[in-house]
Amino acid sequence: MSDLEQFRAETRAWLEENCPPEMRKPMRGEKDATWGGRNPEYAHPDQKVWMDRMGARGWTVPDWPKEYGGGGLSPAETKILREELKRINARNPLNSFGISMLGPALLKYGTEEQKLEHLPKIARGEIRWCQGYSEPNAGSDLAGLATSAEDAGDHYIVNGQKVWTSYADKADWIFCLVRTDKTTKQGGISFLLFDMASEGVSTKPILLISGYSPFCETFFDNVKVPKANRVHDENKGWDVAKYLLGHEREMISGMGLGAGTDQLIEAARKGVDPILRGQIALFDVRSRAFAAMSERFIDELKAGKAHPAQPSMMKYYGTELNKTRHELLMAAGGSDALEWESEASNGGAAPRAWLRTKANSIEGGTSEIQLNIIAKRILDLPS
Amino acid sequence: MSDLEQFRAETRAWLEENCPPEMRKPMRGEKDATWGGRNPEYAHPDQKVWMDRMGARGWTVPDWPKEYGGGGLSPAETKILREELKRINARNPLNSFGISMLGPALLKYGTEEQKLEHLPKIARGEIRWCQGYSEPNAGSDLAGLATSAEDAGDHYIVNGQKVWTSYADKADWIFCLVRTDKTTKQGGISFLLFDMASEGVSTKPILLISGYSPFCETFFDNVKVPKANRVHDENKGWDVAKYLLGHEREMISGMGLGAGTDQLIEAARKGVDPILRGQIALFDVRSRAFAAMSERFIDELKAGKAHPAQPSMMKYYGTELNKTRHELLMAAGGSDALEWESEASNGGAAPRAWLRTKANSIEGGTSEIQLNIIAKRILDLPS
Amino acid sequence: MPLYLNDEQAMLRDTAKEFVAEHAPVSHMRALRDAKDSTGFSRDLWKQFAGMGLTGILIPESDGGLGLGHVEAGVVLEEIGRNLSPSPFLSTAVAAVEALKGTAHAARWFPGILAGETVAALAIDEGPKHNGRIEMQAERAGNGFRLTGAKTFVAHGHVADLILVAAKTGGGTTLFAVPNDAKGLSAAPERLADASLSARIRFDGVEVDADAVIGDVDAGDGPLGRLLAAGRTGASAELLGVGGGAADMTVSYLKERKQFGVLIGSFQALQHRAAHLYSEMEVARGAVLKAAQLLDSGEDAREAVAVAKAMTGLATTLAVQEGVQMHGGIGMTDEYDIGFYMKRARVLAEMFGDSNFHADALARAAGY
Amino acid sequence: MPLYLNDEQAMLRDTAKEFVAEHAPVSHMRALRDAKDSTGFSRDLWKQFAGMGLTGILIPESDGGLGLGHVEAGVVLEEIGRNLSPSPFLSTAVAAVEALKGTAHAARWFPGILAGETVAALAIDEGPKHNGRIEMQAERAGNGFRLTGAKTFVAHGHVADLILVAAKTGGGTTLFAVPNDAKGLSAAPERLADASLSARIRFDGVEVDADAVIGDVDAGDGPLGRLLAAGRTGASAELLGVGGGAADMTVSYLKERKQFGVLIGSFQALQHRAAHLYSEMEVARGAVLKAAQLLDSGEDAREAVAVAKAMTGLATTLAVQEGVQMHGGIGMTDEYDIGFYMKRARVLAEMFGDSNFHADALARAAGY
Repeated sequence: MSDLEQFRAETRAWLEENCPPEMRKPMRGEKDATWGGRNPEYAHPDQKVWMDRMGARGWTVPDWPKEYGGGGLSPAETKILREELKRINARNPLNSFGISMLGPALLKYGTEEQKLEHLPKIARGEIRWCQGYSEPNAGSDLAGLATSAEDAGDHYIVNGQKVWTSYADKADWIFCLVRTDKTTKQGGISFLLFDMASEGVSTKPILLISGYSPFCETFFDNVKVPKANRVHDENKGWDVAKYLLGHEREMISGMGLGAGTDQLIEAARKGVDPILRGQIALFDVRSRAFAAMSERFIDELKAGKAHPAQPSMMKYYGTELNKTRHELLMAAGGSDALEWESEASNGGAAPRAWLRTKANSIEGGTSEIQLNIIAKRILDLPS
Repeated sequence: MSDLEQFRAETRAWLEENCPPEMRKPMRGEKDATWGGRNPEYAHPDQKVWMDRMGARGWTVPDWPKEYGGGGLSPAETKILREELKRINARNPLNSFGISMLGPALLKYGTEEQKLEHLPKIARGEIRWCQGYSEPNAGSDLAGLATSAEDAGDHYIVNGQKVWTSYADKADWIFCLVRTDKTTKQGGISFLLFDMASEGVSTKPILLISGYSPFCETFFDNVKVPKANRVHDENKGWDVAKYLLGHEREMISGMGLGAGTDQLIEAARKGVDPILRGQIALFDVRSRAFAAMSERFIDELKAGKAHPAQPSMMKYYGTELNKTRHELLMAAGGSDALEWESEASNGGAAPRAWLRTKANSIEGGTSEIQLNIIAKRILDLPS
Repeated sequence: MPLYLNDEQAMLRDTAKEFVAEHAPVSHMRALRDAKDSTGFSRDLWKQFAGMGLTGILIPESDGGLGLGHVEAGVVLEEIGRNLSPSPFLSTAVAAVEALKGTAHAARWFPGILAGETVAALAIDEGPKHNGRIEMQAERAGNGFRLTGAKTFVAHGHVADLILVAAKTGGGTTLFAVPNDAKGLSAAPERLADASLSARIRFDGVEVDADAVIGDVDAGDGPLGRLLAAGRTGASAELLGVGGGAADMTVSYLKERKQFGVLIGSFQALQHRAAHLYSEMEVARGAVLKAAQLLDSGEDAREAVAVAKAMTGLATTLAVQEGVQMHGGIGMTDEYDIGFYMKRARVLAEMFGDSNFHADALARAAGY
Repeated sequence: MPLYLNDEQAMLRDTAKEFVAEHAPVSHMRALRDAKDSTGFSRDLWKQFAGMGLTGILIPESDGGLGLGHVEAGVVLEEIGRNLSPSPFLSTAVAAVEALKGTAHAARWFPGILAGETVAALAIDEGPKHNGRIEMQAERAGNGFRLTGAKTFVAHGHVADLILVAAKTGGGTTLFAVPNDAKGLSAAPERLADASLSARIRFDGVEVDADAVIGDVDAGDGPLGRLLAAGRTGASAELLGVGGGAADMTVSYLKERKQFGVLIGSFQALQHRAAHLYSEMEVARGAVLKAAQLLDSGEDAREAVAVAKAMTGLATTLAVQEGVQMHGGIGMTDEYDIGFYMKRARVLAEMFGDSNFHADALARAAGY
């Protein structure tokens, strides 16, 4: 047996023993997601068991180095782990902007102290992070941000307002873009980390059309942030932000592979009108082709062969696909899927999830922005 | 019986007697179209019978005044005539750019002499017209045209080249945009009529992807054109052209109502895969809705209620619909519809017609141009 | 008859536009929702509709109504759609009136409808998808019938005074008019995504007299067909208003929102999408007017009605999708109205059969 | 195995790219067409393919071939697609070889294929749509079988040395290898829209020996399944090349064509459409590579193959439509190449089942 075959066998055995049965059932809604943090919420106690077991092994972040709380796995091993997790339909043990966004940026730009301080806590789900990028009136135009960080010796004084901060009201720390130089646009931005419990930080949830409030407006009123909490050089925050945006797009593009397809096929099996059946079948073609493309993209990314703007394509296609999936789910569900509060509808899980997907092609850079990027950076079309 | 009811009864009786049975069968291809002219071509002798009978009655142009060869019918009567023609699936007695394009422009801008000279011959199919608008390297940008008409006293000397001249090699006369002033762009254009038999005119057909050559390159080498043949004032040709373009778009948009839908439904009845069946059904929804929209548009146009840019919408939607129709026909036809020369395929009628439709959204102003016009002139979006 | 609004119809449109925008703008719907209103619409507003004569729009003049047609009803429904006004107008003044017209029920129910006091609901669907199948049974019992079964997606079903319900009788389908207080009838209201209230109704051996039959026993396809044709055409008109409202709001936003220092409406990619959307909506408009005119003319309108419902479903779905996307983040917030349009469009698209249902029906009718 | 080309495969791609572009560019196809060539491809070119070893790409090394897989065959087919090169590579070196591999026929036919002398054709379809139905009969006769029926859409069928044909035998399907000079066999070549030649073949009691059977009698589903999987995956790769070629040509045109004084590639509406097209083609590329890798690994590749054929059909159809439209008038002329891409895409989309066929098959396999 080769090393990899042995690794697969051991992994399979470990998962068989350690993944609680409840965590092998599909999530029924956003509330079933595990986010960890100082004040964690669990819809089921097995969520914590599963997160803790995977976290202890470093398998919440299998390819991070062991010294930072990761699993230290090779790309081939990581792929096997993912395959084995998928085989048993295991839920994601830990949803985390720390893992998907901040982590990779810290690994690339962080100091050794920053890595040792933050990465293990991310890996184990002890600290929940949020992202402070967008600002009112800045929209897709990130470089226009106005939140200021004034130099006060060994620390900055941060003032301003962020918007669309995901789960800011539930997060423990924030990674945040601030302006440290007003004389240039992208050149005057720095990347700071700070505790959301700091004095002067307040949040206000934004009610969405889905009836949920995953985003906040976040206000900073003379917040004191040590300079040691700056990642990368002063005024070089844009580099970190760009790097991190790529990872965010990757993550969001994964939505195109969402478990919703299973639901859709299930609905089709129960019987849908013949035209919808055909629409689902053609959707399934695109969905499976995109899954193959995603596999290729991840493999190329790991091998350093991916075009740097490729995440824009993944983000664009994956989110548009996800929106279509939920349109089809709504059509399959008919009037049952219109119920908003009833118990039978699980509190309107279907329509709320459908409406939630409409943000996929807006958050993390709109579809239009991604298409601009593809046109300019991949196709090299003229301005 | 009201006057209109009586008109309908008489019309029905006349058509019953005068429309030859052969002319009530669907056209099998472009060759079945009747164009008239000095050297007419008929695939079937009944084409001439039908054209002559309708022409004598002025019913090739039912709403033109009688003194110009028209039928002198009211809008309500014209609508009844069209309905009765449709009821018996009568073919168009005369395809003519004279009717669809030049006629309306002459009625609005022509002198009394020009109207009396040209309109009756158009109505009876005696003179076949072509249109000289596009030039090489001008593309969608008509105002950049370079064909020059130099003032030589009582006549102009025309030099230059046109392209995409429909059936120039078969046409008797041309209506043509020429430059009479090089110092301004749109302000320096005039609208001339001249005989294609004039000395210095030559044509060269352009072979298309359909294997047909409906368009030509047309060359003018010191062609002498009497000033009496200019329509509207010198340097005011752009007004005539714009007016006429609207009519061209109307005509092309009619393609969205093409007889091809019958073929498509016929194919669906014979049996197609279940997904294609659904695609055809949804196409049919759009096609029928567009037919209703077209009826509304024509009624509004007659009542002077249509937005002047509305033909752009009709042209855009109708031509895109026609392209979709032929994609669906190709899918329904399978490998039979790929044959290009065989007798069974009627010389490749299906694939040639399919390829021909691809020009619909290019000729007479591309779909992109129409969308620009809708955005600017109807939606009033900013530049 | 030319295919555009005549002068009287255009005048009605102007009146309806002004009236609905003033008395039932989107903020009216939002307020009802925020108050968790349990009726689902404003009875005061319904009275005002009556005061304008609108509840009797399809009721013959001989019965005290305006005696107008589906074109006129559509004109009003378009404004209701544009303002997302919660109203029993479609179920009561359009579909129910059309089913009851010319039957013995007219005398009983029309006065209340004309007065803006009576509300009717349509218990047609039995499953989550509108499909024409009826399992509900009506057995002969005494002088009348005993109804057993369940219906779903009944707008206003929990507050309606009168429920029109289709059931199987021995030799066919029969349409019944059932008062809301009939014994054995229970209506459970459910809040839908668009904040409207729709009921699941159980009929547990509900006994009705013979005179509850609308038209003749076993011949319910007649009045039910009229009800569906009117309901579908009306829902199409309302969808047209929803889509038109969303499109207008979006085009306005494109003209005022700046990004990268310029108006986003100057981006050609958005211009082309807006122009395409405009075209779709115009085509839908043609289809709706055609269906309404044919219904009014008494000609066979079945196919035109199917085209109208299917096409408005397609066009309005595009309108709300483009609307939310082009608004960007703000379009996702509950505070902004565009999301309400998306929700309402979804509910109306499903009502009386979605685009696929009607496309499929057209295909069957055409023999494929 | 990572889902991208390994170093050897990338090297093969570079070689194939250079070779095909040099020896069989679009002008090669155009010249054959203009000459009304009656073979449908260049036998010299086929010899050159053999000289490069490419005709034996899937033939085991033990039989003198390169012993490579479907990923490698796909790499070659993509370049054939990109250059619209008329070639019997797909039917002969991919689908037929895959069906004959490991059977008694390998020894008889592989040497000729390796030498670039033998051409094989696939007589699979019996109606205008690929649907898997087989009416053709093979009755036992003497030492062998008598074949009766007709096949259509057989690329190279009129010049092939060897025709693979599926027929019904008593207890199932049997796949036969029939030489082109068999008595009673008549192949009528038809010129298709893309200028290729495809035959309608009649089998009027064609008698073949028992050893014409590929594999076992009544067990033709095995080799036929291999043939179809290879053919579909190969056609997908060729479609990818056609779509990629059209997309590249179009993006280049956007960078050089001026209108209203600026490059049309600077129009945002066209940029977004080009970017969307790029995305579709990339997704199709992922699907093709996945199918080929799975085939090579010996795992069940049926669904991945269906996805690849369906997705390349969708993406490439978009590529050629956008290609012609964005080229404007010049794109409609025979003189310009983009129209050839549209024609070839249509033929390949139909070959071995179109997107709807494969989507439908996926739906059936998934139980709906």
